Amino acid sequence: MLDVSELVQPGKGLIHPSIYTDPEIYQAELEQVFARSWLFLAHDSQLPKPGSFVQAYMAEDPVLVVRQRDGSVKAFLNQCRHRGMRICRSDEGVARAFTCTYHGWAYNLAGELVNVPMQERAYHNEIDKSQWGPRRVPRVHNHKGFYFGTWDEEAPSFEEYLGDMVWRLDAMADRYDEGISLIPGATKWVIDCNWKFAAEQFASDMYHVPSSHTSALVALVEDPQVLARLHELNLTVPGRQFSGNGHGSGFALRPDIIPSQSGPEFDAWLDAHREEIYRRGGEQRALAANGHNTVFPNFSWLDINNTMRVWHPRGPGQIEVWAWTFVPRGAPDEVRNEIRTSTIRSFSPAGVFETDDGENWTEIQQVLRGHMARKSLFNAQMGLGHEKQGTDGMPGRVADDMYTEMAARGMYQRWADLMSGLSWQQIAELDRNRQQEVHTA
Amino acid sequence: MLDVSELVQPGKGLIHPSIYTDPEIYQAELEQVFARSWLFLAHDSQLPKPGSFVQAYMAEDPVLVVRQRDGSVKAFLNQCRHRGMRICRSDEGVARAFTCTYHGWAYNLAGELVNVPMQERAYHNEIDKSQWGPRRVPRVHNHKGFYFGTWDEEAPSFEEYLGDMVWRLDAMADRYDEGISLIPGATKWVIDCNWKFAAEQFASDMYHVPSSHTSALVALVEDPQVLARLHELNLTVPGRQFSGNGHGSGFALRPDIIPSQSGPEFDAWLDAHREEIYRRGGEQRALAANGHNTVFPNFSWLDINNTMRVWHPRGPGQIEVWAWTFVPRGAPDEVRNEIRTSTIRSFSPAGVFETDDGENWTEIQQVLRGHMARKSLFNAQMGLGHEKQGTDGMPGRVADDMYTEMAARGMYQRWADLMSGLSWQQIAELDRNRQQEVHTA
Amino acid sequence: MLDVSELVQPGKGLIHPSIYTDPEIYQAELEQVFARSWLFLAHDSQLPKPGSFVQAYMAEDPVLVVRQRDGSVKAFLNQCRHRGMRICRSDEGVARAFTCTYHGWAYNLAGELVNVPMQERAYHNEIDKSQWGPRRVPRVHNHKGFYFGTWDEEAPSFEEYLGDMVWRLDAMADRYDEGISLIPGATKWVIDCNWKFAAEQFASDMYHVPSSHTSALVALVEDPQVLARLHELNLTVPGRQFSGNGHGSGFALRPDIIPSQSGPEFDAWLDAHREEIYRRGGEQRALAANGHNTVFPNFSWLDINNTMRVWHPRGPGQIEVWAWTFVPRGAPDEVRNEIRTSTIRSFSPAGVFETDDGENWTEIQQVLRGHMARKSLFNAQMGLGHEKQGTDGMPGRVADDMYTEMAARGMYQRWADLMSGLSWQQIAELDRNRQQEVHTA
Amino acid sequence: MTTPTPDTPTPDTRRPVDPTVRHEIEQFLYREAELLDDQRFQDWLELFSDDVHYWLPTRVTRTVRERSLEVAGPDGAAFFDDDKTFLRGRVRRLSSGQSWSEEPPSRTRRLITNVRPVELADGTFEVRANFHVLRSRAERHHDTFFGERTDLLRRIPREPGFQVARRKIVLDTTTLLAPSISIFL
Amino acid sequence: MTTPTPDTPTPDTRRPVDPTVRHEIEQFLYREAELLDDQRFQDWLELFSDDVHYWLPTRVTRTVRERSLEVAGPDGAAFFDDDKTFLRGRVRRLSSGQSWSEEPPSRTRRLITNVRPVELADGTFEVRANFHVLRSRAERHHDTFFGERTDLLRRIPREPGFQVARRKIVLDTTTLLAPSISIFL
Amino acid sequence: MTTPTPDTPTPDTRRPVDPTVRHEIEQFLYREAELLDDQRFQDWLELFSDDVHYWLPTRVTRTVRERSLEVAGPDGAAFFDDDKTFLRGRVRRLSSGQSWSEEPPSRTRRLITNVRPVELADGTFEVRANFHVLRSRAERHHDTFFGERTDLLRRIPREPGFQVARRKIVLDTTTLLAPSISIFL
Ligand code: FES
Ligand code: FES
Ligand code: FES
Ligand SMILES: [Fe+3]
Ligand SMILES: [Fe+3]
Ligand SMILES: [Fe+3]
Repeated sequence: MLDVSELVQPGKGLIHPSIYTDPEIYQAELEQVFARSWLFLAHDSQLPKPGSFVQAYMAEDPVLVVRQRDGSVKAFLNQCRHRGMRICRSDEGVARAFTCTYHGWAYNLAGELVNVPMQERAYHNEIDKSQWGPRRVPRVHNHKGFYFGTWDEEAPSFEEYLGDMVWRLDAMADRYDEGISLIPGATKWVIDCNWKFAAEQFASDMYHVPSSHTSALVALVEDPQVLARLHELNLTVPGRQFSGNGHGSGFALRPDIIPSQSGPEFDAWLDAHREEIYRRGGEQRALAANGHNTVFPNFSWLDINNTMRVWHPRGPGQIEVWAWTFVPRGAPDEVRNEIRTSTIRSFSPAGVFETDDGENWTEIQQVLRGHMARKSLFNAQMGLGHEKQGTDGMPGRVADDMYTEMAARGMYQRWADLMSGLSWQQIAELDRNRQQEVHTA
Repeated sequence: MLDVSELVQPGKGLIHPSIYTDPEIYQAELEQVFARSWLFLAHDSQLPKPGSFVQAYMAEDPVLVVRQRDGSVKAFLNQCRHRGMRICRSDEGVARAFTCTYHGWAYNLAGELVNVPMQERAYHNEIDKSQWGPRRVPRVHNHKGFYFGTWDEEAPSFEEYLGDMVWRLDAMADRYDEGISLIPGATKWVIDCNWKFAAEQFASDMYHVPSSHTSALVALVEDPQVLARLHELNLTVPGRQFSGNGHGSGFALRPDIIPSQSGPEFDAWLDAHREEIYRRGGEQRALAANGHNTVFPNFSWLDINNTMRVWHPRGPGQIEVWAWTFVPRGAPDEVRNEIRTSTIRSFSPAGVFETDDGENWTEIQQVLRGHMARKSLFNAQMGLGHEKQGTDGMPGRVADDMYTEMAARGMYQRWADLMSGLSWQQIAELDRNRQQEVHTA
Repeated sequence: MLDVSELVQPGKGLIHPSIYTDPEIYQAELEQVFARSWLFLAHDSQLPKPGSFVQAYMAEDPVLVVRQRDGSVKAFLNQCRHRGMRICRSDEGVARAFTCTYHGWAYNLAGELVNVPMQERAYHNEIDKSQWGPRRVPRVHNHKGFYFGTWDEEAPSFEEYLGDMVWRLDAMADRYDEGISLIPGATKWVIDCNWKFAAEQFASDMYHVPSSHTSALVALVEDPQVLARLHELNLTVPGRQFSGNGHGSGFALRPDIIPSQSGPEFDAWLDAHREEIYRRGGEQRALAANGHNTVFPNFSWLDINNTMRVWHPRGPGQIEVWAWTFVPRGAPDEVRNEIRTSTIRSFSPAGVFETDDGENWTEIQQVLRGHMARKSLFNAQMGLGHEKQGTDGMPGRVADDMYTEMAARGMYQRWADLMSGLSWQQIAELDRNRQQEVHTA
Repeated sequence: MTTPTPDTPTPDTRRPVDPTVRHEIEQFLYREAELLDDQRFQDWLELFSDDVHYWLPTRVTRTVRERSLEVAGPDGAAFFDDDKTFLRGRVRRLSSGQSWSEEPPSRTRRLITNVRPVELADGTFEVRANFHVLRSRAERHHDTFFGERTDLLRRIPREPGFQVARRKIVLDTTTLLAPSISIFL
Repeated sequence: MTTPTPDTPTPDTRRPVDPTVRHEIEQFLYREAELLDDQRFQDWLELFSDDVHYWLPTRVTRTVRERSLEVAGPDGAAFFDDDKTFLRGRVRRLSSGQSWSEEPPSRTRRLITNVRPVELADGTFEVRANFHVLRSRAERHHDTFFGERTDLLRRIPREPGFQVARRKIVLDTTTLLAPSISIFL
Repeated sequence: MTTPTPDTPTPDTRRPVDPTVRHEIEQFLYREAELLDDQRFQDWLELFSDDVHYWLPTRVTRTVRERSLEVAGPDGAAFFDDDKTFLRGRVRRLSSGQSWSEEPPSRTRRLITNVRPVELADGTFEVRANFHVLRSRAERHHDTFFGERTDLLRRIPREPGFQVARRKIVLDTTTLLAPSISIFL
C-alpha cells in the first residue's frame, strides 16, 4: 500500500502535486479508489426498451449497461473471457444478444455466456459456460433513475455511501413529479489533465468563477451595466458549501428559482411548477439547486446549467469527459430545446464557460512536468478552521459560505483513506470522529 | 527473474492478461525470450548478389543482413560502436562497405571496423579496430534458404530448436525441387497489440476463422450457395494440430493439394508438379500443407495463402508486421503473379482476411487498459486433456483435431520456461517429462 | 542514489547507453544534475525595460525571468501556489504584474503574492501572502549580461562553477567594448534524442565535422577546388580542446580572426575592431574564438557561427532546442543582418549544418530501443591518455589537439559525480586529485 | 438516408454550377477561412445572415444498419447550436481579452477542400465541403478537427456576394480529441 | 526516371486542360470521394471501368541514387492490386454487415488537393492529385493516409461524365502506420 | 495590422482575378509542389526570380493585444531567410548524396489549398495560400508543417508563365515540432 499521508494533509490544507502525476499512484487509484467506489453508469432515459444498451466506463474499464426484458438494468465488463475481445463495439443500440466477433462466443442481455461455437467438437462439451461469462458488475443500484455500480462487495449501500449528499443529489434527480430525462446523445471530449482537478473543482470551487469565467458573461450579456451588476453579484451573493463522504457541493442562496439561466420558456415552465418543486424537496432545497456538485469520485453536475458528467480517468495526465444535458421529463419541446441550447452554449467543449476550465487544467498538468513544480505544495486552506455543521439546518457538514475549500479537503481525505487501503468500516469510524471536531453552526 | 508461474498456467489453460500489458514483463521478454531464441532474419532470394543487404530486426534490435563475397550471409547489429549511430539507414540495397555518417567509421560487408578517420592524429593509432566492430549475430543458420539467427551462444542448434516442427516448416520451405523465392518487397504495418496475440493465433487458432473471416469469403465468392457450402465445410472438415518446443501449427485434412486458393494458373502448375511435391515431402505432408504455423516466438506463415511474416514487438502494446509472399522459384510469371495478387487481396493490410484479424487484436489491447479487465483470466482450455502424440503417425505432439488450443498452451509453456530463466538444458528436460504425460493416439 | 559507476567509466572512455534511455536515470538527472547546476536563463538584451519578461526553462521547470524596476533581474517558477496554474502563458512581453487566470491570485514583478481575491470573505484574512508566492530561483547571477540561475543553495559561486571555462565564455561574452546583443526572437525546435548527445557534441566533438557536414560546405561553396581545399584544411589545421568542471570546448588555431564566415561586412567590421578585440581578451584568445563550447550541463555556443543555445531535456528521449543569434551590440544594421542570415542558413532547424546533426542524434536514440543495442558500450577513448594541462599556457586542462574526446570524458565525470549525490565539496576534492594525474604540456 | 447531411430537395431541383460560380463560392469560403485564421471575428460575423443556424451535432459509433442514427438530430446533443445573436456573443467574448482558452490566441489553419456546390430551385446554393482545421496553441499544444460542412449560401447584392444562411458541421470523430473547441469551424 | 509515377507518353502528346475541363474533373474526383465518405460503395463502384487497374504498390527507403527502386514495380509487393471483379468483392464484403474492421464503420474524410490533369493524345486524361485521407474509428482510433494518386480518366457519354480506367496510389510512408487499410483510397 | 502578412498596397489597388487566371496560378503552385515532392530541385529552382526573397520568420506566443509582434520582423530570428544564391546552394547540397538529413530522402506531400490571388497595380499577383506539408522519413519518422504562404508572382513570357519573386511563409506553430526543416516549404 502506498503511503499517501505525506502527500495530502487535509487538516493543513496542503496537497503534494505528485498525486496528479505519479503513474504508480494512478494505478493504485484504479484499484483503491475506482474499483471500490460507486460509479455512475447510466440514466433510465438512455435505456428506453428491452435490449437497449449503452457502453459505459468504470474508470478505464468498459462495461455494457443493458436493459433486461424484465425492465431491470444489468451491467457487465465489455470483455470476452475467451481471449479478451471487446464484446460489443457500438456506443449504444438495441440488441437481442451480443456475439464476440473473434471466435463467436455469444452472450445474452444479462451477460451470460449462452453459446460457444463447436462446443462439442472443440470443447468436448466440457466447458462450463456458467463460469465463463464476462465479469459482472456485482452491485448495480437505481437511485431515482440514476444507475450506479460498484465492483466492491464490501462497499456500503449506495445510500450510506451517498450520506447527506443525497440532499443535493435529489435536488436535481428528484425535483419534478415526472422526473428528468437526458437529451439524447452524450458529449465526449478529452482533456490532458488529472481527473482530480475536475472532480475537485465541481465539488468545492465556486471561487474560480469570477476570474475564470468573466468572458463567459461577456458572451451572454451585451449591456455593460448588466454585466457589471452580475459581476458584483458574484462577489456579494451569500452561499453555502457542503462536504461529506468525499462528496462536495457549493451553491448560492438565491431569492427565487427563477430566472433559470436557460431563458423565458423554462422560466415560465418553472413558475408554473413552483408549487410542485417546493412540495417535493422543500423550498430551501429548491432555492439551493443552483450550484456545483461532485459525488465522489468522478460524477458531477451543475444544477442550474442542466449539465451532468463523468470525469473518466485516462492515465494520470488525461481525462475523458462524458457530459449529458438533463431536462424535466414532462417539459414541452420548446422548453427542452431552450435548455438544450443554453447548456450547449455554456457547458460543452465549445461552451463559453467550459472552454476556459479546460485551459486551466491542461496548463496545470503541463507545468507539473517540472521537477521543482512537482515539489511545490498546493494551498487548499480557504476556510480552513471555519468548517461548520448543519448551517441553516441543512444536513451534514455545511459551511456558511460557498467560497471555501472545505469540500476539497473532504474529497482528498476520502481519497487518502481509500488509497491507504482502510476498510470501509475503518473509514466510517474515522469520519465519525472527524465530524465531532466540527462545531455546529 | 520475474515469477510468471502465476501468470500463465498452461496445465489449466489459464492466461493472466497482464502478460500482454506489463512494461516490465515486456523488457524481460526482450532479454529472456527474444535474445535467447532463433529469429528469422531473411530469405536467400532477398540477397541476390555479393553486397546485397537488407535491414532486419531481431525484436527491437536492427541488424544488417549481408551477402558476403563468398556467398555466405552474415548479420550484425546496425549500430556503430563509437556513439551508437545507425550504420546504414536504407531498408535494402547493394553495398561495397558501410560508412557511419556521424564520424565516418567504416565497416566492411562482414561488419568489421576497417577504417577510422584520422586514426593516427585522433587515436594515436591506439584503437584496436578488431574490438570495436558492431555487435555480430554470433550464430546465423541457413535452413533451406531461410536464415535464422540468435544472440545466444547457449541456445540449442536450430534443428534441435525446431524439433518436430521441421516437418511443418519444410512442407513450405522444401516443397519444390527449385525451392521457393519471395516476391520483391516486404509489406510492413503497425498494429497496436501485443505480439503474443498474433504469434499465438498463427500457432494455434483455426477456431477464429468461421467467425472472424465470414466476410472474407463473401468477398471471394459471389454465389450464396457456394458460400454456404464453404462455410459448412469449415465446420466439418477434419484437421490436426501440432505443438512442440513452443511452436505450433494447425491444418485441415484435404483430399488434394488443389484447388490452391490462388487460382487456375497455380492449380495447373501444381497439378503438373504433383509428383515432385509428393516425392519431396511425402503425400501426407503435401496434403497437410494448408494451415497456419508459428515458429516460436514470432515467425509465422500460412501454407496455402503463400504469406509468411515476422511479428516484431514494439513495446507491450504494439507490433510491426513484416510480411512476404512466397512462390515456387521455378514458376512462370503468370503463376507468380496469380499467387502474388491473391495473397495481396487476402493477407495484407488491405487483405479481406487480414483486416479483421487486426481489428480483434487492437480491441483486445484497448480493453486491457482497464484495471478489472487486466485481472480477468483468459480461457485457453479448448481441447485440454485431449492432447495426442503422433496422430496418423505425424511426428511429435499432434492432436486429432485442428480446433484445439493445445499449441497455444505449448507456446505459453515455452514462454514461461524462458521467462523463468531456465537453462536450455532444464527446458529440454522438462519438455521430455511433459511429453510422457501425453498418450499416443 | 543510483549507482552510475558501472554506467560511465571516464577513465576508460566507456559509456553504457542506458544513460540515454532509462526513465529513472532521467528523473534522477532532473534532481541531481539540473536542480543543482547553474543554468542559463536569459541575456540582458532580452529584457530591455522594467517589466520586460521572458519565460525560460530550467530543465522541465518553467520560470519567469523579469526585469525589475531597479534594473535587476529576478526569476521565479511560473507556477501559482494555489492550484498550480501557469501564472503567465505568454512567451515574452512587458507586464506591470502577473495575474493567475484560474482564481485571480496576483503577483508583482518580483514574484511576490500581492493580491488574493476575496481575501477577507474567503480567507478570513488568515492567509500569509508572504509564504505563498511562487518558488523563487534563489540564486541568479549576471555574468557580463548573461543571467544564470540555480536552485541549489549549496552550489559554488558561478565563477567557481565555471572555473577555467570563463576563458572560453568571455571570448564570446566579453569580446567587444559594447558587449553583444541577441537578434530578437528565439528559434525553438524539438529533437527526439537525449540531451547529452547534444551537450557532449558541443563540448567535445570537432571530429564529426568532416563526416557529418560535408554537404554543408557544398551549400556554402560552389567552386569544387575551394571545396577540396576547405575539406583538406579541416583535417590538417591544428587545434586545442579544453575540459574542466564538466564544461568543454574545442577550437582551431587560426592565423587571424577573419574571415569570419559571416561575410564581407562583418569581416570589415572585425578588421576595424581588431585592436579592441585583442585588447579585451588577448590575441591568443581572440584567435581561439572559433570553436564549439558547452557550459555544463546544457548551455552551448559556437563562437564563429554566432549561435548559442540551451538543450532543454524533455524526457530521456527528447530535447527542445532554444537557439539565439548573437551580434556585437555596437554593429551597424548591415553587419547585424549579415551575421543574422549567415547563422540562420547554417545553424537553425533549416541550417545546412544543423539539419545533419539532428539526423544523427535521432537515429542513435531510435536504435537504442533495442535490447542488445542498449547493452553495447560506446567508445569515448579518442585521445585517452593524451590529456594535457595548460597547452600553450592556456588555463586549465587543454589537450594539444581539437580531435580528442577528453572533454566528453570530463563531462561524463561531472555527470557521474553529481548523479552519485556527492557534495560540491567532495566533487571539488576529487577534481583536484584528478588534475594532478595529468601532466603539464 | 444513410449520409450525415441535412434533408435536401429532390435531385431534379439541384443544378450543378458553372466554373465561374464555383470560383466565386470557393473564394468566398476561402475568404471566410482567412478572416478566422487572421482572427478578424467582427468581419467574419458579417458573412452570416441574421437568420443563420450554425450547428455541429454530436456523433456516435453504431452499426452499419443503424448508421442513420449516427449523427444526432436537431433535438440531440451538439457542440454548437447557435443563432446569430449567440455568435455575436461569442465574438464579443473573443474580443474581451479575458477568454483564457483563446488568450493568448490559438494559431489556426483551415484547409477547405472538395468544395461541391449545387444550385437549388430557389437560387440559393447548397455547398458541401471538406475541412481540416489545424490548431496550435501555447507552447506545443496541437489539435486537429476534420469533417464536412454543408452550407446554405444566399447571393447578396454587395461584397463579398454571398451570405451563409445555414451551416451544418459534421466531425468525423465521436469523442473529441481536444480539450475544447474555442474556435469556429 | 526518378519520380514515383507510371511511365507516361512523351510530353508533346500531353496537353494542359482548360479551366472548364479542370472543373469537371475536380468535381468528378470530389464526387468520388463523397461517395466513399458517405459509404455509398455500390455507387462508387460504377465510377470505375470494367478494365480498371486499382493499384497501391509498397515502398522502401533507399538512397537518392537508387530512388527509382523506391516504389515497387508491377511484379512486386503491393497493398492493393485489384481488377474490377475483386473491387466488386470488396464492396460485397463491406455490405455484408460482418466485415468487422468496418463494422461498425470507420468515419473517413478525403482531402483531394493539387489536382493536375493533362489530356493525352487519345483524348483520355491523366490526373495526378494529392490526397490526405483521415480515418477515425471506434472510440478514439485515428489513422491518416497521404500520398499521390495518378488516375487515367475516360470521358463517358453519361453522368458523371468520366470513368476511372486506371488508378495508381503511392503512399508517402514505407511502414504503414495503421492496423489496416479497410477503406478505399 | 494584426495579421501575419507582409505590408501590402491599399485595397483599391488590389483587384480580384478571374477564374482563368486563378486556374493558371493554382496549376503553377501545384506544379511547384509536384517538383518538390518529386525531388526535382533543379527544375524547382527555375521557378524563382533571381531577386527572390524566400523567408520563414519565427513566431512567439503573445497576448491578443500584442499580436502584431507575434511574427518576427525582417531583423528578427527566422528559419529561412534566403536569396537565390543560397537557394542554389541548398539545391547543390541536396544533390550531393551526402546531405544526411535527406539521404536517404524524405517522402513529402504538399497540400496547397485556399489559394487566394489578387492582382496588384503593377500587374503582379499577391497570392495567399494555405499549406499542409506531410513528411515521412526513415522507417517511421513523421513530421507535419502547416501555415500560410504569401507569394508575389510575376508573369513571364515563357513556361510555366509565372515566377515567384517573393515568398513569405508563416507556420502556425511557435516551437517547431520537428528535428529539422531539411525540405522546402
Ligand atoms: S475472444 Fe471472444 S470468442 Fe474468442
Ligand atoms: S557514431 Fe559512428 S562514427 Fe561516430
Ligand atoms: S491556481 Fe492560481 S489562483 Fe488558483
Ligand atoms: Fe468553471
Ligand atoms: Fe485470421
Ligand atoms: Fe555538427
